[in-house]
Amino acid sequence: MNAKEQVQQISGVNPYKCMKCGKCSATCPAYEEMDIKPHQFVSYVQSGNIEALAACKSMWKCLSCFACVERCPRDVQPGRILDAARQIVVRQRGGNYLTAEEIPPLVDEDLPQQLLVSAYRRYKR
Amino acid sequence: MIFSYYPGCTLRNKAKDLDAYARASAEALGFTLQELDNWQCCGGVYPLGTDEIASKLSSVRALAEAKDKGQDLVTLCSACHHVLKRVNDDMTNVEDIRTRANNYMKLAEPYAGETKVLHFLEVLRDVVGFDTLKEKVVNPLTGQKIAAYYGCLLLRPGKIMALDDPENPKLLEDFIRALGAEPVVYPYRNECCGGYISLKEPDMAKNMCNTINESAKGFGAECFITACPLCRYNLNKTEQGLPVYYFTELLAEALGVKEGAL
Amino acid sequence: MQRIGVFVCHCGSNIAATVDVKKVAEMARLEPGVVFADDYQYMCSEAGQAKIGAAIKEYNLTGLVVCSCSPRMHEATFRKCAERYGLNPYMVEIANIREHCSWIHKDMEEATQKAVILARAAIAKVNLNAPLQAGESRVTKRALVIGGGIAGIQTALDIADAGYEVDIVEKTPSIGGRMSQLDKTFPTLDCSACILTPKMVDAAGHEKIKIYTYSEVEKVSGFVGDFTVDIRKKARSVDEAKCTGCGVCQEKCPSKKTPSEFNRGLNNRSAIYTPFAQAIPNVPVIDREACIKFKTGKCGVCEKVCQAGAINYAQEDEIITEKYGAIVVATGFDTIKLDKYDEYAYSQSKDVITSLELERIMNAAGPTKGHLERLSDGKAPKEIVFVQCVGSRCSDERGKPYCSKICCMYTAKHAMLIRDKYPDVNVTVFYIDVRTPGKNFDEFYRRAVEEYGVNYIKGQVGKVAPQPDGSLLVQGSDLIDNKQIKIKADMVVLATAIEPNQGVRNIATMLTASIDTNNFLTEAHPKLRPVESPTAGVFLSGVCQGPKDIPETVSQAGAAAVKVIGLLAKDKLTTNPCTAQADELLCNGCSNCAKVCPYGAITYETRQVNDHGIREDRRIAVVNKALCQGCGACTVTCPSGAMDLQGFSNRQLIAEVDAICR
Amino acid sequence: MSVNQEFRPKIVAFCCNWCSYAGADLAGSSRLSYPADVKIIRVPCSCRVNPMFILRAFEKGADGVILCGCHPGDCHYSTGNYYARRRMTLLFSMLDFMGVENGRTRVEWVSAAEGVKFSTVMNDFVEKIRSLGENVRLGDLRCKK
Repeated sequence: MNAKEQVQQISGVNPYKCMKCGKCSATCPAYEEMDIKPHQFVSYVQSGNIEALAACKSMWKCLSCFACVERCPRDVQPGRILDAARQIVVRQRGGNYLTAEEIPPLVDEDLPQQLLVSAYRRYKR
Repeated sequence: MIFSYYPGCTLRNKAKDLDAYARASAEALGFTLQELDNWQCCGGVYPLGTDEIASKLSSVRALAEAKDKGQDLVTLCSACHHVLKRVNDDMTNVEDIRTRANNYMKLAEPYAGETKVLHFLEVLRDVVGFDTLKEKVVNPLTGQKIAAYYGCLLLRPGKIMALDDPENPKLLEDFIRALGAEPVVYPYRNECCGGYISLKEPDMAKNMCNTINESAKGFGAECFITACPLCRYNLNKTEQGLPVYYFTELLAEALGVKEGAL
Repeated sequence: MQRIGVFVCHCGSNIAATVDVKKVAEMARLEPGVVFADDYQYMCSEAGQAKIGAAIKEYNLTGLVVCSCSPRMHEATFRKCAERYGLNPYMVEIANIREHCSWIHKDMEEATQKAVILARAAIAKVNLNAPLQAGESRVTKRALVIGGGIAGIQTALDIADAGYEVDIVEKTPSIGGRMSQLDKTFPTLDCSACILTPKMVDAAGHEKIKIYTYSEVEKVSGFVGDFTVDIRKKARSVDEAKCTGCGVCQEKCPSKKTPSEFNRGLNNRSAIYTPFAQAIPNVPVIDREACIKFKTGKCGVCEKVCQAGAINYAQEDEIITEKYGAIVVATGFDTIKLDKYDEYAYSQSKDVITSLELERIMNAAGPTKGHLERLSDGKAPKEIVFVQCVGSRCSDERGKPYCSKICCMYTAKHAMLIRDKYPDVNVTVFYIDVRTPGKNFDEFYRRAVEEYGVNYIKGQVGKVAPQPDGSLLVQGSDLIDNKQIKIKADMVVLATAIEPNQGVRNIATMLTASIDTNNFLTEAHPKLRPVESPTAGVFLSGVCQGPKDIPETVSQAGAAAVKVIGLLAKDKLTTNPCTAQADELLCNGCSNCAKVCPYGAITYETRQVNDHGIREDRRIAVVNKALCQGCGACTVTCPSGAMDLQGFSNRQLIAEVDAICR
Repeated sequence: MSVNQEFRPKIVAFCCNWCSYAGADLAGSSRLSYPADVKIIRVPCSCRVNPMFILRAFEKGADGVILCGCHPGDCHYSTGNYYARRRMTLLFSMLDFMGVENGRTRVEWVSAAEGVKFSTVMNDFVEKIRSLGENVRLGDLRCKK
């Protein structure tokens, strides 16, 4: 299985359903922080440019808020594509975006456990 | 009436009040939250990958236990609710996930989505009823202008969560009205607070919470209510932001059971 | 024993590229009854038909099998051909080796094998065919048009001008339809009312046209040439003959709180009302849900002020039964509900409106008297954002999968008109694609951009957020600049998807006309028979068949009229001879068949039969050939096997089954 | 999976002239493929299909029989498909009792506009029959080669 098929399989998304309307990018609250924009996730998969997708910063900026998933008129779910790319990265050795040593200084008194759990799930294998 | 109850990790620690007020209010309203015997953390986020099974198993365990008891499963935290409802949807509708999860679990009887997952707010709306709730209020919060903050996880994806209209929800507003206060409707009530991003990108989350705060203030709100400890944490980081309460705290207060709940 | 000729068509390369046509002919030759088999490039061509004719003569053929495209395409062609060369037309069977074979299979061997089997089944059937004679039925020379919008009006006028009687049934109190709600029309910016009103007046004054407004079709029976239709004329509570249309009743009516349907709920109307000033007929109706007299028994103001004494509270619904030879569906469209698209804040802000609502706002007779203003505070907007494809081109269940076709053009029109009349207003259009195929359409859109300075941005809007100061923050993407942009607008206009009118499904069911998953009526052939329904005698006009603009609607309306005229011009129609027939020796008169017949075509009579030398009187089923439509329900219900369907007999179908399973 | 890919079932599809046959035509003109194992017999209405035809097909060695008609309420003859539905419900349960699995028989509603559905239904049905394998019940041994 090549990387493109792998992304399609993990995400369960058919990128060819996209009609390139850009509603995902219009709706994304993390848009400004992203280097590759939500509507581009789809075209990167279409063209098989998974390497670039797997190297993007966007995957660490996505909030998993599902705004793009909810509002997409074609049910393409760009958020799922990005998550699949993230999976490919964190499943590789050394692909983690968060290490245990990094955490203590980031924690404050009020920090809910839920935050650590979620961040671990998203950033780490 | 007894419901199975899944508190989740945060409600056992930093958000003990969210939990305690809910239980006290439930008793006052005539139903009981019975904590599951063996629950484990849901993982905080729903694993989107279609090939991820292991990370869904803790949810399946909870769902199956509720099924054995023949009870609906109630949650309070938006994240737990989101994960449990989506995993339950997978177990109902996605054959591949159902088969593989059941192969791992080796339950006496395979689980196929039989349990009904309810948010505490759904119980208030659909089981108790907001009219009944209104009657049971002893300290109406008259005059308070409250902004409901839904966040993203409670409502989306609308098709699966099926809690309310994901773009123009009414559930918390009706709840606020039932407590005698005035709901403030503002457009960012269903936009993300930043979620877990605040760990490594605190500025991003601050920006988002600023927008939410400004919008709610602009429409005249005096405070926020929310169901999610993480939303509350993030919103609280806003400088000169509105105070943020768990919805259960105001509920307990209105029902007159706040004292001694903690 | 039949003498069958088999003709295998190449259809150019459509069939021959995937099916070995020579092999099919060769294999067919081995089948019982076949005395001749050949292939040819285009069997339906004149040369192909001549080939068939020559073979009929030379080989003395008694039956034909044509292996070609779908019988729905050319069965009639080959039947006529057979008849021309002296063969009964019903001795022809088609093996569909194109749509059902060559077009869907890729492997030549597999496709050829299947074509051979399909040919074999058709040969087996023809072996059992018997010559049939088509009967005749009469044609009622009157047409019914359902829907009184521009489509219905145009169809009715064209039919009436050819000299035939036409009735229009319109659900609302006036004819005029959607077009009467429009302000200007693209691409010439004609005033909609100016070009529609004369047609409405023509229709009303035409001696051959009868208009039933505030009426609905309730029941349809019969078939092509001879439909019987029940029309429910809803109680108007106003006597049409007496009313002078002075309008005093509407002025004096104390109940004025009902949202005006005509103005899309942007303002209110009285309980007794005509939808708009140029309504035809200019006779009001009383909305009984809103009327104080009907709700409480007190009031009666309209009756008191009516000089003509036209008010009649006791009026009741009336059922009119009429016969028609042809029926035209022209039920039109509505915009979809936007409750599932609240990211655009339609239900949260009065200043987020649909394009059809904007038409009413721009119209001099509309709720704002034609002044462009915000409905929330009456202020003049300075920044307007248009959002395209709201609910169109959506593959999720929120919207419609099709392109609504008219939005690109009307948005260009709106943008241009606003910039023309209010040059200080900024207009931005968010679009996914601008689709302007049509005469002078793209030029029109370009004028909006080049001459009127309308700002077109490629990208969709993600959220409209109402702000505390009453403005609307529009968050969209600009795909060309790769930016997320935010525009503080005063008004947002949504190009809302259109859908067939409510109730069209019900009408389609009554007419047994087929309808697609989006509730558009299906045409008999998407290219060659676009204005006919597959149900004989039922025709389609306007948006009920698919999204279209006014010029297209008018063209289609004319085309539907021509088809109706062609039908009504005939004195007799040939009927389908494939009707049911009872074998009097097997029939035991049990009456089961009559119970399932949807046409009441079966009756019973006592007849003397000769059963192997024993003469006796028996009760026997008799099928009325003029009424029977040949569905075959009776044949299966018959316990003794006496009832059979000509052209699709038990033996023929079993022979086909056997040939396929062999 | 133990599906025998070599096995090519014999499948008879009865299609009503007004909806399903036209749907099959649309599948064809849209080039939506389905296996060649399916052979269509045109009938005026689904109610024309006598249970005898289906028994006959199985007797002659068919591995699956599918009946397609207009959607309920959309029958060209108003009510024909309702009769078909009732008759087939009865027949299929009887066939099941006789050992012809329910998967081998099916009723589907396909309109003239549903080329995609026709193709999907046929692909799905053929796959089902392939997984069930050859039909051994009801077959008349004399019909076997």
